[in-house]
Amino acid sequence: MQRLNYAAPKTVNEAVSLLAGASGPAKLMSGGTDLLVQLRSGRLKPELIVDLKHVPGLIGIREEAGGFVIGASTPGATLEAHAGLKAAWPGVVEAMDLIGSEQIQGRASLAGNLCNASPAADSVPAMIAAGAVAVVVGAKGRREVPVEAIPTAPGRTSLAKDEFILEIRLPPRPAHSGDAYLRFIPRTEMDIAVVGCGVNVTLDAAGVCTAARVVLGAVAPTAVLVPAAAAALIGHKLDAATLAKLDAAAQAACKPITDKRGTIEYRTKVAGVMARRTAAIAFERAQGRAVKGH
Amino acid sequence: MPKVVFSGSGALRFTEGRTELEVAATSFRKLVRELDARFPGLGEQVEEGMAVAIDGVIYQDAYNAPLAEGSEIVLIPKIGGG
Amino acid sequence: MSKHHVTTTINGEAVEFLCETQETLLDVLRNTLNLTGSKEGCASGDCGACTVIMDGKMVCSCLVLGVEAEGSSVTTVEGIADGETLHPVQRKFLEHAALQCGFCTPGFIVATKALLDANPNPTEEEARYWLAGNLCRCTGYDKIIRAVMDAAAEMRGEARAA
Amino acid sequence: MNYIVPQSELKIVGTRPVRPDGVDKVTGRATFGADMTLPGMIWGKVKRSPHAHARIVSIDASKALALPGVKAVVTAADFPEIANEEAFVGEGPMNFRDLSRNCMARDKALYEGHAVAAVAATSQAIADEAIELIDVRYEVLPHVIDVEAAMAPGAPVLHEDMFTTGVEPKPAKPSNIAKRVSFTKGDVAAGFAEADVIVEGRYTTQPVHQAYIEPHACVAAVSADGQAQIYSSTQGQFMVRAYSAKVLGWEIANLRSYPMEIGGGFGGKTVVYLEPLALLLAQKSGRPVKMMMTREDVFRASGPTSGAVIEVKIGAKRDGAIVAAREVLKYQAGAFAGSPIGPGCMCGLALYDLPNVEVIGYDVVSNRPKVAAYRAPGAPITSFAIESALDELACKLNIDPLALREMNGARDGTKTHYGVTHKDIGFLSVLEAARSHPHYKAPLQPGQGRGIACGFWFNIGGESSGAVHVNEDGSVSVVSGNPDIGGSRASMAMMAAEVLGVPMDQVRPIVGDTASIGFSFLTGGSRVTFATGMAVTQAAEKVVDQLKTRAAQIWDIPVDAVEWKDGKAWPAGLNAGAFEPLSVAQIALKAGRTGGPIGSEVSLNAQGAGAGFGCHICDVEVDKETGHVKILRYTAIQDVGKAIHPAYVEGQIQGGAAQGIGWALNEEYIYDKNGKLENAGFLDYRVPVASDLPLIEAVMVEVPNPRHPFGVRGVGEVPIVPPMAAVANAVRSATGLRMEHLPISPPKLRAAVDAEAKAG
Repeated sequence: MQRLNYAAPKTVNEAVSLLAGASGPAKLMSGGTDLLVQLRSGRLKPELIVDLKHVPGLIGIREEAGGFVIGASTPGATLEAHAGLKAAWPGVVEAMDLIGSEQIQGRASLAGNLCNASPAADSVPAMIAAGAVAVVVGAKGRREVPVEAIPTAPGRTSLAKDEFILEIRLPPRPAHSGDAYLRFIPRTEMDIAVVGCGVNVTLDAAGVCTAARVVLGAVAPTAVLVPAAAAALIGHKLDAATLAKLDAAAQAACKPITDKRGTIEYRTKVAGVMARRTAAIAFERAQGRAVKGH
Repeated sequence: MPKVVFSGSGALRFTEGRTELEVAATSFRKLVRELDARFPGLGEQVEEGMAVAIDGVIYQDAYNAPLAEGSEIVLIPKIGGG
Repeated sequence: MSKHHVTTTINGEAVEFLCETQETLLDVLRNTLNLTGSKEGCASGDCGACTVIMDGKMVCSCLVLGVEAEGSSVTTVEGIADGETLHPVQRKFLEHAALQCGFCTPGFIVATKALLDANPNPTEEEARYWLAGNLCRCTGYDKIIRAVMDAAAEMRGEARAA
Repeated sequence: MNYIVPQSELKIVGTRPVRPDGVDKVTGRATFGADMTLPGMIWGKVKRSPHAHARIVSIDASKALALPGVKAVVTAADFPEIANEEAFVGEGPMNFRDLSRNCMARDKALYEGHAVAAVAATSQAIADEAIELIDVRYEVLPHVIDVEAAMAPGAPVLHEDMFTTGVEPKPAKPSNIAKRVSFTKGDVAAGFAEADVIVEGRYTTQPVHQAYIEPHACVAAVSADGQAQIYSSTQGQFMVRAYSAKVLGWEIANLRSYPMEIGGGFGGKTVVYLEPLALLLAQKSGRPVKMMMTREDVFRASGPTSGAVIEVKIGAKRDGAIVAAREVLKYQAGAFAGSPIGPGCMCGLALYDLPNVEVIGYDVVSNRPKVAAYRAPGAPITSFAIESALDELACKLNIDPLALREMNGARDGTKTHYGVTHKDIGFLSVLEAARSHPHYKAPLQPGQGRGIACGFWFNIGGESSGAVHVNEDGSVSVVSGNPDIGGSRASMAMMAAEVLGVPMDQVRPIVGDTASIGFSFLTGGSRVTFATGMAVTQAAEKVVDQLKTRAAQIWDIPVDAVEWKDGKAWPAGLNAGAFEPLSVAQIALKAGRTGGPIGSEVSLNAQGAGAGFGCHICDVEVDKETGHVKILRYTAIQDVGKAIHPAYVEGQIQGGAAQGIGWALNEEYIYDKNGKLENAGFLDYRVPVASDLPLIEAVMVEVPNPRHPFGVRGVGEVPIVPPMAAVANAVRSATGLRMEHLPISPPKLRAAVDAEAKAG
């Protein structure tokens, strides 16, 4: 019987050399909330599990140069409990918080959610909207990659065999800006997103949008940044006409599939609905009003 | 005499279209034997797959249930439950 | 590579065990340590019947590897009562008839304790969302929520709420 | 003895004590099936068919058997071939050939997940590996999933020997229609001819799983002399014994079946799946064997209840009086015959006084897991259709939906379409309670809607045993033969304590194994508090008689001069006041000298279970953009007879309502084009979570059942009958859309919104 090995490296170098030296397939583990399910179902049959949680810096949140640096394996519950992060990037924190139950929040992490590379991952559209950057380390050293460049297809990432994400960096928050994430699920909790939407906007003093990023989840093989949706917002207040254009742009960007969680038609329509509702929250927040997200 | 009512296809497929029958029987067991004599196979059908309502009260097993003059006996499918 | 030798603390007691990599903490608790109070309802993190508190965080023990327990501190349902004295959450579940079959109950007890440790004064809505990862098929959650709210009130030192 | 009349004198019945098994359940000590361990125990696992329909060409287990640690492999070849006939083993009719073939596929695999082999090995990991090493060759056959597709000419036939019963002449060709049943009353054509208004609809429901949180589990041990023990999570230890013995061809006396704590069943644990396999593996390996289903196994290979197509036509006069009803029901049975089509044909219209009725039902097999009982089997499906159609009728007639039901509702003396005349029923009391409930009058906001729907279930009695023993110190043991699935130990102890006049905590109730108590039909059909309660009550009465006799001996007075009151023997009549009263403990102390141990066991076949009726009121808010339905408020009113432990009666009502809400909104089996189940897990088989539901108000209307000493009616089935239509009717009220197809999932509701907008 093939024995499954486990290692819990204590340094980045140790982790990298374990990955580089692995003779068979190796899997990285942060919270393990996706990995263990996949192991049990037999979908994944690695020979080695590398538990990253003991690598210094992988767990924890720090403020740096006006932005935030979040250790790759930091559990969602720790993000939720960080008042500063929550105030600056409520959309990202809420998106992370939507993943699974409180029990899952005790384990699941931003990097794990990203590297699982599910098109429906909740935190990913919010991170992309936020302009988050993943700091990747590997045998060739360290590189910084926009989050949207990590997942390449369902279950696939752009990371090399010897690479892993060390931390996620969120940029400094400009004035009059705000973010939000909403998803649609059939129940109130515990489901995978049928459609997810992250919106991050900056307004001028008059409330007119000067910069925007709109990202949809679960409507394509990976989360999609929708420049046309951002263009619908930029230069406008959030009036009915702008919302209609945003809705149309979001729908136009969808390339969903029909599966057990939703149909092509349904996902497309709801993408427009989610874009409107998420943008409304982001605009409110950008104007300094605290709004409950989900 | 007690009156037997055949309401569903479970019994009606044995009774050649009869929907009611008066039977001189003083207990349910006697009635089943009488029915089987009149309509071969119905007795077994009642025993294996049917419950009975006597004057509105449902019996799953009613060998000993007494039948009164004028009792109304209805044969229905056996009932289980969750 | 032989089995992993793990040293950990469970319900306040130092514990050592051996496990294979693929054995979950739930497998170890149930099959190796005979702590069968934590239940397997799904093995995928969807039902919460295996909920334990690990280093202060509530987790599904079916989604933790046994080997990860090295050096950690784990509280299971067996560790919630103080000896013979039931925890207020346990007592309120009994008083409110907040269980029928009782299979999901250990997970709910642990999750409720974690909730009230983190938030002693939850609204009904907060309690419902916190417990959304614990499935109960018998009760419709009504009596569970009443028990949770009443336990919270008692633990805050308030009079019986409902 | 009848305890109903002096209600005010009841001291324990009707109160809410802590359940006797409660502390073990909140501390994690309660022992469920999977918690059982025996010395030397090894692990069994099942190999399951990946195909929906396939001929099994060959099974080669040699590689698995060669794997170190593998102790036994079994396939259908190890089980006796059982004739295709219904046998009667005290549990009602059961086709044991089908049961055997459902436990282990023989010749053909009939659904994805159908067991084809099982192994026992020294570790779970080795057993898993061995499963992979068993080489099964299949010839994949065309499959059919949906009920009408399975009925269509030319559909792949599952069983070459299935000829539809109930049609004349007998069909010449086999089909997937196992039987046709029908009921008629009056002249339905004439009835429709008189109608001023007719509503018609075609409704569909999807199979839903009981979704108990505890997967099936058991431990089996077999001695070399053939004596065997089976420990399992089941609704009936006697059922496990009888069914396993039959499937294995063993003698019942050689099998002792122990009921473990059961983690929910709802009807789904009224048959065997793993037990015969575990017993055979234990016999072959010589080791105790534990088997557990995974959650995926539970969805693929156990339960669910039928999905169905129901066509309804109802005609009424302008004033609301219904003059005719016609219903055609097509129920999925799964891979073997036996959907709950009988109750389906009876229950939907049983609530109403109707002059002309025709109901036709079909029991249809297809390549799905064989259905198992699920709370009021068959009734929720038919009532979804009927109660939705009645709502349509009320809309068309512009009559209050409750008034329509009040006008046509069954009362004592109403003759149902299946012939039975209702007696001692409480439907009108339930409707009255609904009308006077504040919920029914509460204002609604725009976008919100309110629906009502009603439900009926017969409830059953049946064979039960109960024993009451007075222990040496005067404490009392109560033994019943029914697994406690929702608090029945509490109600057994309460009834015994009430009769004995002793405090509840002096009575310890347990569930006996098959060698410790007389035969008892399984826990199901809402029968235990009624039937087993009757056995326990009678046993307690006999114990009271014995206690009086013993007191008479101690005092040396005639027994008819002894009275039993407040848990004590009192000298009465001429002797009144002559002696100090004797407590149970004082009498027990002298039991040896007065004739030996005091105790009684009663076995009976309880008849005359009183039918139950419910009416649910549901408020919803609909998000028309996403199709999401939020349940805002829910009230469930039910005639419960007499509530022994009201908190657990409320719990049954609330739990049933919650399951029904899940059935209404999100639960369904989803198959891919190859007949494989796509949502075999709690992630995508979406049962309600705590945040999906409001508090569910349970209103107990107590119309006592005169055929039970305390007036008990079964309560567990009725509450799952009304919710689907209550929710659908509320959605109709909120949106104007009639949702005829369950579940009312967001994509379906949004599509309906769009279709209506398009139609203008």
